[in-house]
Amino acid sequence: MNFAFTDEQAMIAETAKAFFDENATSERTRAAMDQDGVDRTLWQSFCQELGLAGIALPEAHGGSGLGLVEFAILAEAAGAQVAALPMLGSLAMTAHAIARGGSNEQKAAWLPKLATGEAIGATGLDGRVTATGDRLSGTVDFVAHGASADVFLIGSGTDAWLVARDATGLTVAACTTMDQTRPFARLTLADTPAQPLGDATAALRAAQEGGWICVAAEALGGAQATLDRTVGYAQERVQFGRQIGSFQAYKHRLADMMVEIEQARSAVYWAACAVDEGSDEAPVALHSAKSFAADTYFRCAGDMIQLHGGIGFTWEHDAHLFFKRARAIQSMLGTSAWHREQIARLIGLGDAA
Amino acid sequence: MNFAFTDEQAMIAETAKAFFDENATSERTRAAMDQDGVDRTLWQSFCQELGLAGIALPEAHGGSGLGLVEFAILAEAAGAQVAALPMLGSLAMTAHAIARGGSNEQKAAWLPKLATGEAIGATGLDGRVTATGDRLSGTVDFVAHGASADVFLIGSGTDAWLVARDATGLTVAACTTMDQTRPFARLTLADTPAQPLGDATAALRAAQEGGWICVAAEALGGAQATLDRTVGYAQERVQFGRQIGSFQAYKHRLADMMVEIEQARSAVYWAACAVDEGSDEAPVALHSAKSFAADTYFRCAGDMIQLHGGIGFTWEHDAHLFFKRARAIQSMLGTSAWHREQIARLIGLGDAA
Amino acid sequence: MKLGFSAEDEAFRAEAADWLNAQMHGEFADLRGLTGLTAAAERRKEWELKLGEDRWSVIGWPSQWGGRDATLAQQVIFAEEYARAGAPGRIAHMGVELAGPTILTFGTEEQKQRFLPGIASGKVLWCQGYSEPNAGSDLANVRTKARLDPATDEWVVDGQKIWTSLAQICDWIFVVTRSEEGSKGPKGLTFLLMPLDQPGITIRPIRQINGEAEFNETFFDGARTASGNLVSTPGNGWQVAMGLLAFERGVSTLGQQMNFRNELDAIIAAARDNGSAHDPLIRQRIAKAEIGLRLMRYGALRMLSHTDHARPDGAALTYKLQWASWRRALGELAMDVLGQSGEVTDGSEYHFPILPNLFLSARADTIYGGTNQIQRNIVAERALGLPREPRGNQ
Amino acid sequence: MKLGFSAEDEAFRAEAADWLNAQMHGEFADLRGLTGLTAAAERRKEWELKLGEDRWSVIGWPSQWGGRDATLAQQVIFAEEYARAGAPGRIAHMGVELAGPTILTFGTEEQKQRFLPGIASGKVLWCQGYSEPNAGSDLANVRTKARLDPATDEWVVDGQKIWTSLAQICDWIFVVTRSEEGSKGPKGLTFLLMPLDQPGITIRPIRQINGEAEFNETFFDGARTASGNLVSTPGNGWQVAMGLLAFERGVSTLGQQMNFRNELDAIIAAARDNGSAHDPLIRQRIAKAEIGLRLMRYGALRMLSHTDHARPDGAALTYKLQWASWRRALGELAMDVLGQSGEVTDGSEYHFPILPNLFLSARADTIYGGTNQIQRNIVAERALGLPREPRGNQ
Repeated sequence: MNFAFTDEQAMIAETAKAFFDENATSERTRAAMDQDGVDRTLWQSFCQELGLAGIALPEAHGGSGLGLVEFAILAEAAGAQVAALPMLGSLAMTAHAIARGGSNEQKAAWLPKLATGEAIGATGLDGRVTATGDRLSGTVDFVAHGASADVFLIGSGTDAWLVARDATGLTVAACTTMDQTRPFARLTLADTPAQPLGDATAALRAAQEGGWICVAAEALGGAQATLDRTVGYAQERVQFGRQIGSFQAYKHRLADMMVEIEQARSAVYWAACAVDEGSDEAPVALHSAKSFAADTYFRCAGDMIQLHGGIGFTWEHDAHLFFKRARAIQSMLGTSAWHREQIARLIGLGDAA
Repeated sequence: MNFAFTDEQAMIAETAKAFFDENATSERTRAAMDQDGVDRTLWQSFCQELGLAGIALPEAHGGSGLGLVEFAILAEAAGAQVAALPMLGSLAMTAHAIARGGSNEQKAAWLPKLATGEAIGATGLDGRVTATGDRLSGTVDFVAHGASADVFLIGSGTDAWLVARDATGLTVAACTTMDQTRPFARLTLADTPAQPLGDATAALRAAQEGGWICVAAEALGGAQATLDRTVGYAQERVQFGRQIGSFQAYKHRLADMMVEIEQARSAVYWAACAVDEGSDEAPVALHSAKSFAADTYFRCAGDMIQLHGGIGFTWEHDAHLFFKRARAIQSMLGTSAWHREQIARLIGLGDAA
Repeated sequence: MKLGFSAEDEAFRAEAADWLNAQMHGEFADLRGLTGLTAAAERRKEWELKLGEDRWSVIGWPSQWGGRDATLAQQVIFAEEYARAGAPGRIAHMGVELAGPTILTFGTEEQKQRFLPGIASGKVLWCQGYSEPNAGSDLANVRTKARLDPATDEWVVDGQKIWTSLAQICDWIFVVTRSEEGSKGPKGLTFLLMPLDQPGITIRPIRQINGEAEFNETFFDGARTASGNLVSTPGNGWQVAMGLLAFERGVSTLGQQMNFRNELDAIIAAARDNGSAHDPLIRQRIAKAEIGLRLMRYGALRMLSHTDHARPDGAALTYKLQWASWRRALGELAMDVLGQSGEVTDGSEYHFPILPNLFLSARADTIYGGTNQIQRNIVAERALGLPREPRGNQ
Repeated sequence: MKLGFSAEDEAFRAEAADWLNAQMHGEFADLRGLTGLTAAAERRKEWELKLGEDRWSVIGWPSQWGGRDATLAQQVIFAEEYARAGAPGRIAHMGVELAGPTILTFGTEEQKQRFLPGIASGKVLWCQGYSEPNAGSDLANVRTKARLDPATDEWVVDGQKIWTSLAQICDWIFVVTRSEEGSKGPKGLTFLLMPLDQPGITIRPIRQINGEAEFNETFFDGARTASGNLVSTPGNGWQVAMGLLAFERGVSTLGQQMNFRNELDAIIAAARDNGSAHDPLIRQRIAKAEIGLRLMRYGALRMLSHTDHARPDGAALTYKLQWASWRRALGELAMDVLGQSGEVTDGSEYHFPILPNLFLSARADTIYGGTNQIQRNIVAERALGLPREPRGNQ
């Protein structure tokens, strides 16, 4: 029992932080926002030069064979910069699902490409699709970075398929999305060829777990960044003849942010660790992490706007990037209320009335 | 349209405030808390010398024929001192119900006595009783000031009865109650003679309306008192070499209390006025007033404890009297969540899932 | 205490409603239900002219200046009917509600004759120059300088204002300037009326987080106005500005609330549409929003029922905090009702419909016109008498 | 990063659980499930002696002083098993967790030999003299005076402490005093160990809003202690007190959390009993409480996993705020689950069962040991590096 990073984990954290701080600049992120929300140069560097994209994928398929703790470290660092990258759809969900529930062919076909960034994956788990043999028809909404993807993991009920971007009958419509760093797409499938996952249950569970951990860790990183940046502003900005950080109401709000963020930190790494260790606590931990970290991020990003005053609600300032990412994380992959309802069941409260 | 007190109403407010401030002292209230929670001397003065108990009762039966606005003014002033009086059970609910739904005999028998304080009434609307002819059997819980009452208004479903204290088969058990200024009693009825109200529907509606307005107005008065007393303390108490009221976090909390209290004030008088004028808005107004004022009071009373520091959670200090009264108001006559649920229905949201 | 309206009032209501509905289903049907303040500027200017023409623009003003001497009840009624008819948010707001009453109160007879007809007729639109980049919520920290040029008998203004709402379509601006060199705090401020269309003034829109640009930066570089456009006396600008703040708490709050009503109704409709109206958690939050909105209305009526509402009691000081926090929570509720659908919009422009736009734009409510933090200081100090926040270097 | 326990740890768990269960179903069965700290004082003293006798009292201490040199994992396990067995809250807490570690860190060899065996054996109970009526949360404002009497070589103490938990049943007290006349703030403070049973000390219980009297006022009127009972040096009391605060964030937090677990479990049981477990609003709040409690546990494990937890990083400073606010919300949840039933109690004494008592007693949590306001200052200043709150007259 030791709830601190190993030396290796600490090193990964340091590397990732340095990489995103240097490269995932506001300027580059905004350039990506005007396109499809993917900073492709950044993604290539991350996957190939840094070689960290496959960190939680099996070594046999181009990964490093580490776990969700290490993956969370990366997502936290990327989230701190609101980096415009397909980390969620491509790695946390699609690749993770294939690694855990794909056939050997599927693994061999996709994992090395996803790990190198040669291909981008995207996932939609709330598909309203019907299958006729190996062909799908229907729609899938809110597919994050869907317009940038080469392969889709589609879930519908307890079934899961892979669909290639160039499959016949597939239409991908990009949506103008509030969080421009991770725009949604709507997929329309008309008798589109699809490959069922080898073990759909394992794949879907892996996609959920990976997705929850990814956005919770992003939220943690983002929330910490809103605090750090606001503390910096509080020390610089002078109003009423004083540093604004000397006003007690301002200080207390920052302290409250920190109280929440430290809990979110415990939640994220508890959940990642519990999944990696196969602990019985994993389900409660995952629901805790997703709901708590998302709510913390939203609150902190809102506070960042408030505590920056007028400049905080301008397009020019970065506060809205955090704010919109936070909102998107809150509503995707199950709302906070839904996750808490799952916990209510898990701890024996029975059904809701 | 004029949402300000008339001169007469302002005069009543002034009189009531002066009366309760002078007479409903902490010392006398604490003496009553050690007994049955009724300061009988105070009640006699209020009913007879001041002659205000019948303010909202019909002139034909010893009242002044005014309305709930005037009654709310009294309840607000009494609430500001957490006065140990049966204003809720005896006047707001029992007398009001008899005045609106009683037969002429019932009115003549009870209203003059209730208005003079010669008799005390108490009400229990959640009775679990069954009627056989004019006899009741069962139990009624949480009857405020029940152990001090001479007559009971008992509601069960859509039926309502009056039961005299000395009726055969009636047992009244006083309960040790968190709010000692308004202890509960449990009534047990065994084939106990009871008089059905002439118009049970009107009586029950009147009891509810009167009860909601009474506790909402008490809550308003109580909340304002917690603010006033805490502001006073903030100006006197010195810590870290400064008046504690000069600390911004402290100031802001007091400001937030005031924001809530001013809304509660609008709510209470809107509701009282809407009932008096027979407005269509009355139901939404009543549910708003009860839930908002109760929540405001609880929050403010909790803040009073917090902002007084250590002394605030001692028995010796009055903060807990407000706090416990606030809690009791929150849970009686429908919780805040229940009242909001009624509003959800009233504004067209249909049924809850 | 009486909430109902008299028969006379109800007759006024019928008259107002008839006129408004005729416009909103006739000549100005294209403006019905329009939200925000930036769309269809030219048509809205025509609407302001129409209001002026039929004497519905400034009904609370004296009839001498184009008003109707409307009672409080009538003003309440007009605000309600205006919104009920779906009439659009008024781009003449700053003139009608702020500049006009300020001139009525503090202006000379000459200024009244010069400026009030333009406001009442809808021909001249005004905006407000208060905030500055380094003053933020702190009006006493204004640095924009004004000096009287004896050669031309004009005030010359240099500096920068920010958050000047709608400056891009307005004709005149009222500005608070510092006219005494070296003065600090509320002393040495001067209140000037200035034409916007002149070489010394440059307006740059500020894009907000919702993608819209209602606000502007306004730069003054040797901008000029005649000496007769000084309100009150040099150095007395703080008093004028404070008086003007009181007008902000007038009947216009009811108009604002009617917009809130539309937003809440849109949420209720969305919740019924997508079934979230049955979710007990959503029901609680909608009920809370409903309660909050009603209490805002009755709070405003209380405020207005006290005759001297230009010198507000403490309760009036709580209003900004109340509505700003309410609307911010409403925006979050809107998004939770909409779910992920609220995060996408049709077309390729970054422009969101009423509810997501509410969510984003509401983040400004708790900041502009004095942040919630400043408002809490004001309530604590002025209404509750607590010690003032110490300034640093003064 | 690893959350699971080793096989060796699990063996330790079995040993501890066996011993605890044997006690709680044998000799000390009457103490099983006891809540609060004031009931059954004499029996609890016997329980402390038993813990000492079987060397389970101070397992984290060096074996030389009666401990077991237990690893962090073992201490975590013991805290869990202690609560799981229903063993009662420890009245020796202040000695075991605070006085002992302070003496181990700052004490002389002589003091260790004099005091540690009494603590480890459960024979000597300690309480804490920090707060004063006019110091409140502000330790630097201590006014209780100490002076060395050369005639007897004793420290003589005059003044008053407040909120001295359990003083009525304790043997010794550690007090922070002001020993340099005219000194202010953290300078000139001196940390003394004093026997309670002496003519110069009077203890008066303070009744709290829940009707209980866990806390006391303690009056010092020429109270005396030998000069050898000074910890560290005269004037160095602030440093000792700050070091001691760090011990409060040690493994004992896990024991405290196990009590929270019992309270939350009681709420869950009540909600299942009365059907409110099916209410979606209650479910959300119980789930939030559950999340909060688990995050407290993992927060504590993070804190403890960093080797030098006596010098905590910023995160450790957030813990008091976290648990105090959590428990206050838990109390409100408890009452909402119970409904009006929670407001009445059996018998004629003003004494409430676990959940209503939680509701009332939790109001003290956000106050004693530094109010939430003070805690936020600490987090903002020490963890985030924001400017210090100015003092008035210093």
